[in-house]
Amino acid sequence: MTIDTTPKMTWWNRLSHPGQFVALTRPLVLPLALLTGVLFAVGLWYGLFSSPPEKYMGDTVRIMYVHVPTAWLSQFVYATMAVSALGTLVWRHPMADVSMKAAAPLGAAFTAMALFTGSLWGRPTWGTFWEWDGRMTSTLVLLFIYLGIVALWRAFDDQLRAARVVAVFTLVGAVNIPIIKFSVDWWSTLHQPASVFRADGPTMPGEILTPLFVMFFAFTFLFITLQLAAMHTEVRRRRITTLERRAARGDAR
Amino acid sequence: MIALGAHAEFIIAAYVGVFAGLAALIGWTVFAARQTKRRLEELGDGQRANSSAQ
Amino acid sequence: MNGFWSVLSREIRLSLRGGGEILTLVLFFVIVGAVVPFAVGPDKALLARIAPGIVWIAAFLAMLLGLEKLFGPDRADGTLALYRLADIPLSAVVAAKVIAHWLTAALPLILASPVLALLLAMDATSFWRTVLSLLLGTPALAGFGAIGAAVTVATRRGGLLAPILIAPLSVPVLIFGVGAIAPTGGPDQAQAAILLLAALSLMVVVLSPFAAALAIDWGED
Amino acid sequence: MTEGQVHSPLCLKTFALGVGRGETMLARDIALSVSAGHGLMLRGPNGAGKSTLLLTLAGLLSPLEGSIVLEGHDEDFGPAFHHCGHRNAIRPRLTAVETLEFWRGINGNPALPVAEALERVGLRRLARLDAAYLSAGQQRRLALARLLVSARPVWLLDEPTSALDAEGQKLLAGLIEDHLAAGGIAVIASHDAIALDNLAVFTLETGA
Repeated sequence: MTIDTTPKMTWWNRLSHPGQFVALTRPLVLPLALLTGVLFAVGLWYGLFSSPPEKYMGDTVRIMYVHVPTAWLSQFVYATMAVSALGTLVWRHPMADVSMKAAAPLGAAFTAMALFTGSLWGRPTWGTFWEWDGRMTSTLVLLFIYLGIVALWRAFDDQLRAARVVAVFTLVGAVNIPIIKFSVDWWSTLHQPASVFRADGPTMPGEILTPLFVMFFAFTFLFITLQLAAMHTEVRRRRITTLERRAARGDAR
Repeated sequence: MIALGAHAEFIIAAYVGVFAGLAALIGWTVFAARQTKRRLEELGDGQRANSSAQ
Repeated sequence: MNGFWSVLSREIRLSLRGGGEILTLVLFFVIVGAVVPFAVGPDKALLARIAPGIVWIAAFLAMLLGLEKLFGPDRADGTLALYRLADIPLSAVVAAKVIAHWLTAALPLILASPVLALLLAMDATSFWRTVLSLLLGTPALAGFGAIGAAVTVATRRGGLLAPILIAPLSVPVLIFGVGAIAPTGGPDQAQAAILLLAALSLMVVVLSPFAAALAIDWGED
Repeated sequence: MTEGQVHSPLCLKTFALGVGRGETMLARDIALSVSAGHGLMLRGPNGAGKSTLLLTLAGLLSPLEGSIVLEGHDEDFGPAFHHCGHRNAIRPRLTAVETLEFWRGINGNPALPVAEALERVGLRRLARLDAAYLSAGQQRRLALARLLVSARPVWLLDEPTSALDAEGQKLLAGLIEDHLAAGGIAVIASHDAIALDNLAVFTLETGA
């Protein structure tokens, strides 16, 4: 119940002030956006034109260049949210709230894309759009968790309060995701023995790895750019709420 | 454009779908950013948009 | 400990006097199970095969139905705020409420499960396995339910949100719960499923009161 | 615990306290000092932050700035604050006795036995009745009886007179008087006058 007067590191202090955070990170957005654009251009050129078809899968391997990065992001974004949730709960860092809130819809979008490309990859490879295999099923469950978190954010009027509650739920989800993954794997091997395609088959040749890596970084940098932009928007949105409340209360402090 | 083999439609659909999704995501982010900026200016806080609170 | 028993006995007393709430829940459970044959046809072999899944789905839905009663009325009448001022930790209050929720929302379903077993043409072995898996698995559902109810208690439209939030988390419970009954993977797999289910339940029951108490404390703040 | 047993010299102080909900500060620079045996009356127009201040004192909301100290309170004694808010925390399906016994169980520091507390607030004859059948004023009395069954040095009362009749208001004044005489502290937010002599008054302004 006393004020926290312990001195903190200055960069941490500066980052924890919303306005300072925006001022510090805004110059990063444009270079990041440019870098993302270049990476996407290079990745697409490699992925669609320069790289040869794969030996077994043929041209469908090109779906992998958009599927693997989105699938990676679907987990990376959750990790970002979980770390931010820790930031909210343990250090009460104000920007952690904002980061959590900005990441949730992005994560949901990337997870949906991973499922979409996965099923388009599955049709030529397995002959079906949807297969209840371990990976696809747990990604679907992850999508539901993301959407639940987005819904939970929207259900609160007071966003400060929402942040801590959502943080608790995000961490509960983070603890549960490995369990879900394990249980789903257990379940899918039980019901349909090894008929599915395994990605860890033959080692991939360099001409496939190059576009994969470039696209991987392109998507990751895209996420970082969007995340920063969305965080800035969220900081402004909170500022708007504060101003509107003040205006409603009729004082011009 | 190179020939995409027997499953061209799936590959095209995947790329079109993903990039439409990305475009929507970027568009939404930019739109939200513009909207909040405009609202802040309406509230007479345009210059202080970067340095909120006291 | 004194306070823990006070909360537990109050919760149970309230449910018993709740004007047939428990009966409603049990009826819901039985009716959901009994409606399935109308949808899939009265083929006994098919019904016997999917019976474990039906029983679990019915129990899952029935337990979700009772979630709103967990913290909603306490928040509405101010009891929740006073719990935070009580001489026992909030997590102990939540633990008592989780146990009471299990006793009043899960145990009656398990007691009613013979009716469903009969309707769905289950044989004796799979019936007993069903009872065992429900006994082991429903505590985890109650624990997840407490978390879902706790994170939504401060929202205005929490009613439908809690089930949406905890349904994905409950996937492992359903998988291991049904896996413990269904003969698909052979007896070894069923045995493994029972052990995993028990471990999961134990973990959820131990940890969920803390998570739920944290969510309530900070959501109300 | 008997009436005569007095808490150690107690003093509730706030330093440059700012209270509010979320980010919105309702009142700031609140410097209160209430010592044992004294009551404080909070006044102020609607929306000035009286209820929020009481919730913050109780620890149900965290202060936006400044601090709250309860000097002379032994942590081992248990929680120091009774909060009695707008909502009575009474469940219609439980009887008055059950309600009080429940609070006595979880609030610790048992003081008056349930029967005596009900006698004190004039609900003895309705003790076995479901709370659903109590009138609003009677429910309020039951909520006040909750303060009696567990001993806590500081009472924070938010509009305690609402729904109380003239006799009930007199009863409330008597309860507070006894509590103060036993060395307790009371902070009361009310628009009504409470017939007590030694009440200091603290006024909250809108938008302060």
